[in-house]
Amino acid sequence: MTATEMLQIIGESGQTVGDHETDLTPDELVAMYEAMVRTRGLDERMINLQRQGRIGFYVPSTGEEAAQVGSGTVLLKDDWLYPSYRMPGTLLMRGVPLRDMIANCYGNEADNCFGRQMPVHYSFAKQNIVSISSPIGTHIIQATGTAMAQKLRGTKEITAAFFGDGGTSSNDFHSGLNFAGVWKVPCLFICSNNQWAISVPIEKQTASETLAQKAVAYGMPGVRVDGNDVLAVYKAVKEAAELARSGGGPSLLELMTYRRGPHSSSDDPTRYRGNQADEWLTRDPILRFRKYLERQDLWTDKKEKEATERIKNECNALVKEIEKLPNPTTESLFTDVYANVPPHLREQYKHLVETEGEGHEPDPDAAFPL
Amino acid sequence: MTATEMLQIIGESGQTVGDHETDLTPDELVAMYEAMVRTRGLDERMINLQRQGRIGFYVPSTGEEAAQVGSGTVLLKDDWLYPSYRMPGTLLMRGVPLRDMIANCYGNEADNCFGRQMPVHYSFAKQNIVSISSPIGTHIIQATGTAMAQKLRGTKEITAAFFGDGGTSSNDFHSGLNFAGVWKVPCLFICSNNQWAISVPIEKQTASETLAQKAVAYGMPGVRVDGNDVLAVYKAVKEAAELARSGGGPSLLELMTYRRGPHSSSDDPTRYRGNQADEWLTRDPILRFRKYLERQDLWTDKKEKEATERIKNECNALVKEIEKLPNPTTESLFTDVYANVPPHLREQYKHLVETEGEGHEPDPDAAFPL
Amino acid sequence: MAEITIVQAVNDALKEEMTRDDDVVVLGEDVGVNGGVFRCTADLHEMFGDDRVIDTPLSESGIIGAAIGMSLYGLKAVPEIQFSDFIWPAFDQITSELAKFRYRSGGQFTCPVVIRTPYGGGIRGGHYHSQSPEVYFTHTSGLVVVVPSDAYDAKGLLKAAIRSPDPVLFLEPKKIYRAPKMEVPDDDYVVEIGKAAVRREGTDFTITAYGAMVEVAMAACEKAAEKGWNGEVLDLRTLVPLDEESLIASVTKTGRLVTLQEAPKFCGFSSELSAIVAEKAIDVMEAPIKRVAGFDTPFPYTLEHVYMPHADRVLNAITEVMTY
Amino acid sequence: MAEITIVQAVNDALKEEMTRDDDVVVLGEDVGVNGGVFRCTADLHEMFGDDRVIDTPLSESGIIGAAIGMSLYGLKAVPEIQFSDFIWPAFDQITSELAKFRYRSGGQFTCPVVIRTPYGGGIRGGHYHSQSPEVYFTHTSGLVVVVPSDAYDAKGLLKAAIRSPDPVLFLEPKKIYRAPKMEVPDDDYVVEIGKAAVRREGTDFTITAYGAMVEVAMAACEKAAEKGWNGEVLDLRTLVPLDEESLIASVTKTGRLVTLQEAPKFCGFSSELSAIVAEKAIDVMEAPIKRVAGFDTPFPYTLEHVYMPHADRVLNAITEVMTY
Ligand SMILES: Cc1ncc(C[n+]2csc(CCOP(=O)(O)OP(=O)(O)O)c2C)c(N)n1
Ligand SMILES: Cc1ncc(C[n+]2csc(CCOP(=O)(O)OP(=O)(O)O)c2C)c(N)n1
Ligand SMILES: [Mg+2]
Ligand SMILES: [Mg+2]
Repeated sequence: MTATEMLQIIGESGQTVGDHETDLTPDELVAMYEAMVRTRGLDERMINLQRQGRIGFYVPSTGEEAAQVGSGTVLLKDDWLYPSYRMPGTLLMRGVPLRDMIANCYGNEADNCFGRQMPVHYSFAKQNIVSISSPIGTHIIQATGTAMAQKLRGTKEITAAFFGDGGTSSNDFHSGLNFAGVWKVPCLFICSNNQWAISVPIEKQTASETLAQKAVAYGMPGVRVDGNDVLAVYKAVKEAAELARSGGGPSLLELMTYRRGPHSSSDDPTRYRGNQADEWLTRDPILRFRKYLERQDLWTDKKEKEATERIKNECNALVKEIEKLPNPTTESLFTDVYANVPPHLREQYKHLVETEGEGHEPDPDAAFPL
Repeated sequence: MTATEMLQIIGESGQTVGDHETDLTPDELVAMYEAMVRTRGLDERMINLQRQGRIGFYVPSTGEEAAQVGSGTVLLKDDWLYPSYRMPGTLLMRGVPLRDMIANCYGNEADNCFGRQMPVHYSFAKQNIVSISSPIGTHIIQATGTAMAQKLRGTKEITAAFFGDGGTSSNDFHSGLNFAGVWKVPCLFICSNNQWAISVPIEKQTASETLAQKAVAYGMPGVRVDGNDVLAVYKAVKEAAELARSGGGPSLLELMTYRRGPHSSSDDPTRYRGNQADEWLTRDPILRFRKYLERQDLWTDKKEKEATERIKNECNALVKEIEKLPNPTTESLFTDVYANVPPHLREQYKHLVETEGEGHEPDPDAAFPL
Repeated sequence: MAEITIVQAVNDALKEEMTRDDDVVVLGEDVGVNGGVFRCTADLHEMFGDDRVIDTPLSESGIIGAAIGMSLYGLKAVPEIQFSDFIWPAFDQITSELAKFRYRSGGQFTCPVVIRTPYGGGIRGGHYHSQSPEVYFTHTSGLVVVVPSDAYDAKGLLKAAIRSPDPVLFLEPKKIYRAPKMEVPDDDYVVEIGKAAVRREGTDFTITAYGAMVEVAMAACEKAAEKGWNGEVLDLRTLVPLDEESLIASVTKTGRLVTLQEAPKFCGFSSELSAIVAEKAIDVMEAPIKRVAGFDTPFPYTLEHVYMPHADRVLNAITEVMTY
Repeated sequence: MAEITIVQAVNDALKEEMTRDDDVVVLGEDVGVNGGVFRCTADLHEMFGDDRVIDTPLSESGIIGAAIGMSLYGLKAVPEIQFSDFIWPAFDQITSELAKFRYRSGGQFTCPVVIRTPYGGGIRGGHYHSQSPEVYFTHTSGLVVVVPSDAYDAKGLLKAAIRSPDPVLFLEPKKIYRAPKMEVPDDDYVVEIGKAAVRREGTDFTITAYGAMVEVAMAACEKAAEKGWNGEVLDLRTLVPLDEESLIASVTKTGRLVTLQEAPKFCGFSSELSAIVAEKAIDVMEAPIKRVAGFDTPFPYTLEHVYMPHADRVLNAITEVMTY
C-alpha cells in the first residue's frame, strides 16, 4: 500500500480484486454489513425528521458508510476516538445507544449534553468518544495529545482522529500530524476524502496529488484506500492500528469516497455541482458490499428487508418516546461552565429565575441556514 | 535536484563538486563574496554594540551568510521579500542603506519605524522589504497573498518568503504553502535549516526526513541545498525563481546550514548544546567561498583586509552619527495606529503632554532576556 | 429606491465596489460559485470571475493572511469568514499582523483589509454558530469595528469600509440578515464610519445597542412608553472608533443608561460604555448603569431563546433604572 | 523560609506539584534542557525526564491542543507559552475548545490545563514581547484567569491552579520575575483562587491592580500619603472569577476608585471594574472612576517608559479623584 496508489479489495460488482483473503469470519462480515444498513437507516430517519422540522439540523453520511464501518470494526473498546460529525455508524458500532444519539439531535431533557450543542455534535465519555465540536480540525492535535498520554502511561490503547478533506487544510492538521510524528504516538489520522468541503472541490483544497502523501511531511506512513470498499478500509486501518499499538507510531489514511448528499440539511448542492454526483451515485458502498456478500451466499433480499425494517422501527419507537420530553432545565444553562458554579453565574441564574421564571418563548422564525 | 538529496557546487576546500559551471562572471562572484564579508562585518559590529549595552538586542547570522547572499543575488528589484530576522545580508544586497539598518537597531529618531519595534525588525517599503514581525511564520501566507496579487495583476514579479526550520511547524507555513500550491503563485519559500529553533533541535521539530520534502504535501517542487555553499544556493534559488516567473508556480527550498552563534543576544547556547557546534565551526560558508575564489585567483589577503576594514569603518562612522540622535517624539506613540489619529488617541496624547510633558524617564533595569 | 434585506445590501455593496474599483477582491470559503452560505456573495463569481472571487482552502488563518499579503501589495481584499465563531484560527493574523502593520512599519506598509463575517444568535446555531465576538477585536488597537443594524447602514457602511485606509472588521448580524426589508437608495452612498445614530429620541433613559439588538431596544422602548417612560435608542454602528460624544450627549440628557449586547456580559463591549460614563459623566447619572447582555456561559442550542436578550428582559432593566 | 524570586517560585511550584502528582506534565518551546527562556522550568528535565518535560515543535496551537488531549485523558498538562504575545495561534484551541469542553459535553469531558505564560512590559521587548492580553481571556466563559504579583502568591496560586478542576490561564508578570525577592514558607501551601488581597489599607480612595502594576499602585499610594491621602490597594490576583465582593467593599469604604492596568485602556479589564461599580455601587461614588492604563496603541520599543503606567501617572489620577 502506498500514498499514491489506492488499495481496493472489493470491485464495483462485488468481485474480489487481486488475491486478497480476508481474516474476517462470515459472521463478522455480515455484522459489518448490518452496521452499514443501520447507519443509513438512522441517517434517513433523521434527514426525514429534519425535513419535517422536528429536529433543527442534520448532517447526512450517505455514501460514506464503508469508511465508518471499516474503521469502526478495527478499534477496540479502550481506544479513544475523535470523530467527525459525519460518522454515526462508527459511534453505533462502539456501543453508543441509538437512543442517546437521537436524543442529542432533539437536544432535550434526554440529551446527555443538555441541548447545549447542535445536533450531531455528540459526546460519549463511556465509549471514549470525545465531544465533537464544530470548528474544523481542532480535534486532530487533541488526538495527538491523548495518544501521547496513552504512550506515557504505557497502555496498549490507541487513538483515532477522523476528519474530511477540508480538514487537511486546518492549522491543527499540521500541528497534529507534526507533533505525532515527532512524538511517535499511537494515533491514526483517518481522512474521509469525500471530495468536497461544502462547495469547495478537492482541487481547490490542495494541490497535493493525494492526501495520503501529506504524511511524507510528517515522517509517517500514508496510505490511500478505496473508501467505498469496506474491506479495504478495514485492512488498511487494521494494519495502521497494529503498527501504532506495537509502538510503530502514527499513520495517515486517506479513504477515497464521495459526499453523495448535501453538506448538511442547510445546504443545496445543486448550486455548485453539476452532474459529478451522478457517476458517484452508482458507487454505493452498501450495494457493493452486498453484492460481495451475495456472491458468497451470506446475504439475501429477505435479510435486507428485515435489517432495514429493524432500524426503521427502532428509530421510530425512540423518536416517539424522546420527542415528547421537555427541554433541558434553565439551570442547565449555568452548570458545567466551571466545575462549581461561580458567584457571578449564580447571580445571573438567580436574577433570571426571579425576573423571568423559566424564561422566554422560543422564536418560531429561527432556522439554521447551513 | 530533489527533496532528499542535497545540491552542492563548492566543496569544503573550495573545489568544484561535480561538473557544474556557473553563469556568474568573476565580478559577480567577487561581489557576492564581498556581500558575505559585509554581512559578517555588520553582524560583528552590532553584536559588539549589544554587548556594550549600546543597543538593546541583536540577532546574529554568523554562518548563514551564503544563504542570504545566494538568495539575494537572484531576486530582482521589483520582487517582494518577506525576510526573517536573520538575514541582514540579503537586505543590504537589495540596496537598503546600511545607515537605515543601524538606525533601526538604535530605534531613535533616525529609525524609519520610530523605534516602535525591537532591533532587527526592519521595514523597507522602497526596497519591497515587508515589515518583519516577531511571531514566527505569519509572513509565509502573507507572501502567498502578495504573490497572488502579482499574478492577478499580470506582472513578472515574484515574492520570496524566508524562514527557519522552526518556522515550518507554524500554522502559516501550512496555510502559506497550501494556498500557494492551489493558486500556483510565483512565490519562493526559502527555509534556512540551521538545525536549531532556540534550544530545540531539528529532530524535535519534525519527523520529516528533510524539510524540502514537505513540498510534496502542497504539490510543489522541493529542493534541498547545501546552504553553506553560496553557488548552490544561487543556482537553486535561480531555477526556482525562473520557474515562478514563467508561471510554473511556487517552490520550497531547504538551505542546510547551521546557527553557529547564540539564537540572539539573550541566549546562552551552552545550556543546551554540547560540542555539535564545533564540527560545524569548520564549515564556514565565507571561508569556503574564499577558497573557491582564491583557487581562481579572484581574491587575495589584501582584498580581504580591505573589505573587512571598509565595512568596519562604515559601521563605525554611522554608529557615531546615529548614536547621538534623540529618541523618537512622544507624538510618534500615537500616529500610524490608524491612517488618521482618532479622537480617543488624540485625547490620550493631549492628556499625556498636559500632565507629563515629554514623559517619564526610562527604567535602567529593563533588559530583554531572549 | 429598492426594498432590500441586509444580505442584499451586503451583496449590492460588494457588486458596486467591485465594479467601481478593479482592485477589490473577495475571498473565503464557499464565496465563489456557491455565493456564500448566507448568499452574501451571490452572483459575484459570475460577474467578476475566478480571479476576483476566490474560493479558498479551509483555513481562516490562510484567508486573512493571504488577504493581508494582497492588500500590502495594493489590492483591496474583502475576505469573508463564514461564521465569526470560526475566526479564531485567524486571530494571530488579525491581532499581531493586520492591526499592527501600519504602526510597526512607521506607516510604510498598510493593509486595509475588510473582514466580513456574520455574528450573533437567533438562528438556532448553538455553541459555534451564534457567538458575538466584537470585544476581542475592539480591544485590539489598529482595527476599526463596524456593526450595521439595518440594510441602509449595511450597504453604506460596507462601502465606506471598503474605501477606508484602515483595516475593518465588519460584523453582520445574521439574525436579521433577511428581515425586515428596507428602502435603500439606488444611488451610490456611504455611511460615515465612527458615527452613532439616534434611532429613537427620548428624554427619560438611554439604551445603547448595535446590530440585531437595536430592534430589541426599540421594542423595549415601545413597552416602556406604555408605562410613560420615554427612551432614547443609540445605535452605536461603529464600535471603534466609538462615537463617545453621542453617548455622553445622550446620557447627559437622560441621566439613565441601559446597555444592551448579545455577547456575554463580563468584560463585554458594554462594560467600556459604563466605564466611559463613569469616568466622564458620573455626575449626571441618576441611577445605576444596567447592562443587559448574554450570560457568562457558552452559547446554548435548545435554550437559545432563554439565553438571548429580549425586549421583556430589557424592559426589566429599564424599570430598574426608572424606578431607582 | 527562603528568599526567592517569582521565577524561583514558579519553578518550585512546578517541582513540588510534579513530585506530588505523577500526572503533571510540562510542555512547550525550550522548556526542556534549556529550562525555559526565563528559567522557570530549570532542572525539571533533569529531575523528571523526557516524558514529563517535553520540548515541542514551534506551534502554540499544537502545544495547547496537545495539552488538551493529554488532560482529557487524565494527565495534568501545564504548557508554557514562551511569551503571551505568541499565544494567538492557540487562541482557537483556548477559546473554542479548552474553555468549552466541560460545558458542551454535559460535564463528561474536562481538560483542566494550566497555561503558564509571561506577560507585560518593562523588559524592553517592544511590540511582541510586552503585551498584556488578559482581557481576551477574561471575556471567555469557562476559563479561570490568575495573575500573581509576588513570589508567595506565584507559588501558592500556581499550585492551586494545578490542583484546580478548571482550565487556568496563569499570567506571570515578567517585569518583576526577578525582583524583588520575598520570603516564602518551605511547607506546602496554596493560595485560594478567586480572592483578592488588600495590600494596603486606606480610607480615602481605592486602587485596583494586578501583576506588575501592584508595586506601581503601592508606590503611588506612598506619594499620595505625602499629600495626606490614604489609599487602599486591592490586588485582584484572580481576574476570573473576580472577587467582586472585595471590590465593592473597598469602594463602599473609600468612595473613590482608580483602576490600574498595563494593557490598552479601551475595553480593557478595568472597564469591567468600572461597569460593576457603576451597576452596583454608583451611589457610594464621590468622584468619577479614573482608569490608568496603557494607551490604545501597539506596544512601543524605545518609548516603553513613556507608554507604561508609572507611579506619577497614577498619582495624577489619584489627585483627580481626590480633588474632584
Ligand atoms: C474552522 C472552521 N471553518 C469553517 C467551518 C464551516 N464548515 C463546516 S463543515 C465545512 C466543510 C468541511 O469539509 P470536510 O473537512 O471535507 O468535511 P466534510 O463535510 O466533507 O465531511 C466548513 C467549511 C467550520 N466548521 N470550521
Ligand atoms: C509564534 C512564536 N512562537 C515563539 C516565538 C519565540 N521564538 C523566537 S525565534 C524562535 C525559534 C525560531 O527558530 P527557527 O524558525 O528555526 O529560526 P532561527 O531562529 O533558527 O533562524 C522562537 C521559538 C516566536 N517568535 N513566535
Ligand atoms: Mg469533504
Ligand atoms: Mg532554526
